[in-house]
Amino acid sequence: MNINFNEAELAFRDEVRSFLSSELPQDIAAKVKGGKHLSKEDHQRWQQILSRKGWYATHWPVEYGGVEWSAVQKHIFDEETAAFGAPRTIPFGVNMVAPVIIKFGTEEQKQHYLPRILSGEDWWCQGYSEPGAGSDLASLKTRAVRQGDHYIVNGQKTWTTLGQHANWIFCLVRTDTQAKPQSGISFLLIDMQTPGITVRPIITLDGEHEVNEVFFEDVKVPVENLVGEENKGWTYAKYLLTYERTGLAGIGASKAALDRLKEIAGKEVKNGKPLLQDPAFASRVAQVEIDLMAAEITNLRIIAAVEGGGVPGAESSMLKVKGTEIRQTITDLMRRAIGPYAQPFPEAEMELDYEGEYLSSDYAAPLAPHYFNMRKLSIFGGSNEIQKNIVAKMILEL
Amino acid sequence: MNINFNEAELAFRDEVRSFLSSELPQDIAAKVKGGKHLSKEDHQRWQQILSRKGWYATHWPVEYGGVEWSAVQKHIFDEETAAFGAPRTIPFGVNMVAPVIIKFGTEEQKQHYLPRILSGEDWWCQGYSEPGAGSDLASLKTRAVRQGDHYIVNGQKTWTTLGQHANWIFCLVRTDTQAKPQSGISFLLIDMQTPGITVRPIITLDGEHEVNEVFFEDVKVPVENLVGEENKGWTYAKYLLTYERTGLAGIGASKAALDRLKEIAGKEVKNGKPLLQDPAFASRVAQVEIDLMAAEITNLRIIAAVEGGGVPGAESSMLKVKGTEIRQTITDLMRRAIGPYAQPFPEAEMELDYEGEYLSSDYAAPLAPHYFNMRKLSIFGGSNEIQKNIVAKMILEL
Amino acid sequence: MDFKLNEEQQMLQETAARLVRGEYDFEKRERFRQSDAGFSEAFWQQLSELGLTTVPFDEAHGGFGGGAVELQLIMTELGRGLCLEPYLQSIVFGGGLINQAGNDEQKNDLLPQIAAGTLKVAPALLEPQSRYNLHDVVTKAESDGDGYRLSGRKAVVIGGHCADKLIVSARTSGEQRSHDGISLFVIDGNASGLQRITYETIDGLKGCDLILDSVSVPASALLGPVGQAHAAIDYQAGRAIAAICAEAVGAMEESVNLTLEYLKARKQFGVPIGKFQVLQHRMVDMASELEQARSMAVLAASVADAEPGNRRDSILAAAKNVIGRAGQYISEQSVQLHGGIGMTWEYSGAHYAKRLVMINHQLGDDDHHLEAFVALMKTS
Amino acid sequence: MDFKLNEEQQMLQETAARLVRGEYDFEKRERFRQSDAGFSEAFWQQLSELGLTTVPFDEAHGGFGGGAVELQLIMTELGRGLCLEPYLQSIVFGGGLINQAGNDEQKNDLLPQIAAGTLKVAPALLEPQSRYNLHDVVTKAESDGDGYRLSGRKAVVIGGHCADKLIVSARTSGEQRSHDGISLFVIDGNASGLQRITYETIDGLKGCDLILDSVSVPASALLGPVGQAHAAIDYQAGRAIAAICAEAVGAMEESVNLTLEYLKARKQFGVPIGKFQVLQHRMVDMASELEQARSMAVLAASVADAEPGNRRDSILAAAKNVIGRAGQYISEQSVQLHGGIGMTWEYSGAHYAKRLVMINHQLGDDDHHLEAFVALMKTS
Repeated sequence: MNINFNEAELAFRDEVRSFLSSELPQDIAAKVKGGKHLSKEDHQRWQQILSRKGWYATHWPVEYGGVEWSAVQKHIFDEETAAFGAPRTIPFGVNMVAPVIIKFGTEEQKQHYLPRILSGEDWWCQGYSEPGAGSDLASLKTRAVRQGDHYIVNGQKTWTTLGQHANWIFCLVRTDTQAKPQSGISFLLIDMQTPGITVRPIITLDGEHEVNEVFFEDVKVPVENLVGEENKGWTYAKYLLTYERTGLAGIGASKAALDRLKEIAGKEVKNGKPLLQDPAFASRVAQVEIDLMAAEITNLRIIAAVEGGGVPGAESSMLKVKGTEIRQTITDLMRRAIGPYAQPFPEAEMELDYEGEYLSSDYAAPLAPHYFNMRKLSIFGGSNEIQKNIVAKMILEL
Repeated sequence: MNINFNEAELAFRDEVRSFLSSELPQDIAAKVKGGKHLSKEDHQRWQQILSRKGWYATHWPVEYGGVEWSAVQKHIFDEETAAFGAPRTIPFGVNMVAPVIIKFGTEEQKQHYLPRILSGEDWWCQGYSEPGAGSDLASLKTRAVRQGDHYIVNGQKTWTTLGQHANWIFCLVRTDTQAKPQSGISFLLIDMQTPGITVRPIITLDGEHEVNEVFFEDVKVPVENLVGEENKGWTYAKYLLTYERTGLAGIGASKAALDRLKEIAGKEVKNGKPLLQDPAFASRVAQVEIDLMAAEITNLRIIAAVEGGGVPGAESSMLKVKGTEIRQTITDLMRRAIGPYAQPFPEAEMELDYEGEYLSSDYAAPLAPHYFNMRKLSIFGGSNEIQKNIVAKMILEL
Repeated sequence: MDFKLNEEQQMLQETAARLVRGEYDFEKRERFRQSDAGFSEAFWQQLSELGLTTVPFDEAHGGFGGGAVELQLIMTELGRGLCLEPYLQSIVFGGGLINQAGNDEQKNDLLPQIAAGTLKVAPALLEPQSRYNLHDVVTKAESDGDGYRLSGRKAVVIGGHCADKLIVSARTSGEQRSHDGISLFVIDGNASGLQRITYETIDGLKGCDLILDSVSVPASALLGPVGQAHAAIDYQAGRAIAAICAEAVGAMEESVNLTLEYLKARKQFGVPIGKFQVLQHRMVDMASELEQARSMAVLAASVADAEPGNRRDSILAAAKNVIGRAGQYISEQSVQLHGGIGMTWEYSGAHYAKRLVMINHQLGDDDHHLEAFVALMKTS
Repeated sequence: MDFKLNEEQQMLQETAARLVRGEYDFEKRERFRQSDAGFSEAFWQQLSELGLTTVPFDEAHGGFGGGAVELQLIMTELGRGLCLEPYLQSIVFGGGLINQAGNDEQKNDLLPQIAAGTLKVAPALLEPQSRYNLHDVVTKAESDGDGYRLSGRKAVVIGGHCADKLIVSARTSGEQRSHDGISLFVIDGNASGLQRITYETIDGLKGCDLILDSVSVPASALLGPVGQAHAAIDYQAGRAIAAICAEAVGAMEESVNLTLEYLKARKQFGVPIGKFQVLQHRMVDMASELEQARSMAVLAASVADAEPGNRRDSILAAAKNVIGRAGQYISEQSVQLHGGIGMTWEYSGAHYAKRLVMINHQLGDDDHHLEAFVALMKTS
């Protein structure tokens, strides 16, 4: 047992670090660290840098343009990109639809879609949730009716993250209304330019436009856009659910956020001294740092188990809950750190190109909105209550 | 609106205080405050003092020897007795079986039992819980079969508090096995001296003998010991459940315990200074003091509502949860306060007549056992989970 | 001991409740918020016409002669409506400062106008470095002939954007965090050298930072004895704390109700989600925190007008601590129990969630007040 | 990065596990507890026969040459069995002090006996006023001819009741809480002037306070350089912390398992109580705290033998903080989920509950270690 990185792992970390030092655009890193808005172009610019290096599709087999990294290497890559302030990878194309296509798609689908994901030509979004089906996906209602060579799709999807940037959407649709709820669902790839699709922004409580509603009205989708077999979509969705589980806890992001918190609390002043020297505030920071330390080791233990051939199971659910609680605590402390200045909402300061004077400091403006935004962590991607249900059932067998 | 006590209430408080100053035996108060063992005789001595004053049966109608106090007066009495270190009233006779007898009993039963409760001649205990029926009383199994002028009782009761001192027990027994679970239950008064009854101590994790198992083997109980109608016991038990609800939160006891905590933390030393001046410990004490302050006002609001003719409903359940959490937090802090000395378990120091040297201080020995003992607060009398079920159903209508 | 309202109080509560119910639904609030003023002048006028703006003032100053309990009733209704008007700043806190510290001339001049709603004032007491500490003051007021010249910056003046006059604390002597040497000045909103940096707040209010660049004021602008303003600031901050606690309770009640309704209406896995025990117990915990908050709002109101001293200070600190924690808990859980919908701008519940957290950033958060409570606690 | 045990470690773990499983059920533990020694001499001998007592010592001293990971494996199994033997005190902490601070003669004399289990030692470092602060020492050691004379009181010496020798810290110079001036002495249990006040602990262990009334010891009793013992005490306390963390994890695993089994077996309202969602989630929270604790026990073991310094100190403080909190949470919830039965002496679960809380009172509780972590945290 040696829980430190071995030499090969350390060498890989150095390689990642030197790549990030030289290739990660400074302007993008500054925005990420400052919690500022990222444009579609920022994301694409960084994606193309990664693609050129061959480090974009870290979860794909090599034959399709992926890299053969161990779980530990993936972990190191995630940690370091977070620490350097790289934009998070938007997962819908590269980490969600692609694995499904690779596993269940036709050769034509692979040939067509995968290169376009690698190149950044396609921006994918996810069409799972519906107004009446959040955690309970089995009750979804969007219908796809076969008519000759097409499906005719009608219905509505919601919480579609960054759907405003997307030109493709992968959807779970109901193709059999007679079957049991989970059996009549299919997995469909839909071009967002198809007539009948409308994207409507959802503005969240922090004033952000990050999620959308997507409406389908008699949308014609070629049958060749079906992935795998009709009515087997639930199986593919479940595959994806286990597939995307490592990294759910966001340990790397939390570590970066904790550093930021300490930086801020070192600059903020209380009674003439840095807030970070206030015993009560320092204790709260220390407690979350300790909890994060433990969660990081738990994450490494899960990764090591995957490395050893295991499949990350419901342990990830447990860690997802803990990880999101930690992240939310950090955002709570950041908001608290700036005291009365948590109230002002100078939206301009959050923009890409803000060059004016800052109301109080260059870091204050995004902190309260960010705190509210991060409430989503315990809701989306399977709420923490659902995660606990999973653990109770799968691990504890209750 | 004036949330302070009015003049009459203040005068009553003074009367109570002066009574307690002169009549509460000092040796008993010292034991209560020090968390030492109380003997049966201690309880009885204090009860008789109260009885002589006419202040024992505070929940009874005057005609049976009670006093006509308002809800506020009862509250003041509870607060003051707790503050002075009077033993808590053992409720099973005076506050549990007596109200049922008064409400549903025959004239003979009233004439026979009530005076004996007032005088202290009878010590009652409660026979509700069974090994298979804790929170789920409806599933109780102790059987009473009518044979001529008697019931023959067979079965087992458990968690019988201070049953070792009792000469009478009131029981819920099943008299109809065919009926729906709640409909076949009767309310029976049983003389503990009857052949066939065995009391077996249950030692709790703190080493205390406070609760017992009571076994019934062909115990003959005269039919005149039935209260009210056969198979209506569930109704009477429910009546009692609403009846005994004020004071469940133990605010007065928590206030006394908080004073004690501050006294102890003022004496304990950390790095050469009183522990109570340690910012972290002081904050924890302050937080529970604040929560207690709020709970006290909530209690007063409920009392005022009762005063105004309302019935304390599920609000008491909510306050019971909060009140027990507060009390448990206080006992946690007391245990923490004494640091490494929480470990030694010098049982002799907890005895009535200990006159030896104390290992560390005269207050340390009972604190850890007390902490463990107080875990019962969130379990007995309807676990906190059950209380929340009640609130969800009764108030929130979920 | 009596928690009941008298007839007058009941009428006052009903008046406020009816007005808010009638004039302040969520869509209207969004319109008010987006207006230049950031609130409804018409609603402000109705508050005035119904006499609600006169409540805390003496009859001599055109007031109703009410106390903290009356303010509590009004603030709770304003909280329930998430109202945007600067009632707390102008009527409670600003008016209170003038009433306590002002001389007869100032009171006779200003209070009737404030009570009538025709003059709005806002206290400008915080500074960029002060956090919630009201005696951490570096803004300077230097004697200048008959008057004073003020320079410095005041931070996060909620309602300051629309105030006709600002009540500014400035140091006339003493060290940065000394209680002594702080003075109050009533400054015209359009005084020369005074700049307002106006902004919205995340919870939809408006406010500003004030930059004072050698702002000259006459001696008559001084409110109360020179260098001795701390007592009035501290006392009136206490009244404002009691009032904002009541506002928070109104917002919490609405937030709890919205969440409860949602649990009953929203179905998942074929049943209302309120059938899931974990969500039921969470809802019970929210209701329980609300009860604690209610109790502390009542207690705070009962001491807000009392003699200054340890007991009043302790209770007000305790109240704001409980309200801060309860507000954040209810806010977070209301969002969590709603799921995604609870995070959308177009859903009113999200705005209650934001207001409840932001109330913790006004007049001191729960950490600040826990520390204050500890400082007042007998520790030996 | 590799969390797997090597073959030797697996065998060690299996040996310890098999021994505890075979020799230590709850009824036996109760018998051992009630014996005079308060533990099983026979079991102690088996630990020795199987070489488990030799694990941390060098081969030169009759040891196995194992490190913190090996100790972790053994301590976890001892924790799982709620074992009462003074392994932590004699083998880990006491032996460690001698190994680090002792001269060759002392090591050659004492370590082989300790490793063989034939000599038991116990560190006596705390004092009535010290709480968990190991450098708060007022017990005095004064030069007395060739040797020293010790007077004072050492507090809560777990395992001290049966120790053949006690390793006592005493002040040879310096102020009460100075790091400098603390010396260690190896004192015979039957030294004249040494009195042991023996007691059981609430969780079933035994220990004593030591009263030293002019206890004379020769110069050879001094362990390490005079006045410089703090470093060794601090370092070895760290090793003991890593070991007790592992013990706690064993006890937590058992406590969680017992509770889970109970939830599946116990029926109420006609169904196993484990079907109630609130109890399911509580159980998940317990399992989750256990995972955090496991992780920190692993991390603590990985640094326990490392160079002294900030990183080691921080991690060990963090580990004990997590274990303290997780232990209390699991203890309290296991009692709560069991209901009444969880509070009875005759149920083994109650004793796990007590041990878990009391581990927080050994070697510093979570508050103590949070403070220690803060002190080590870069705050500017």
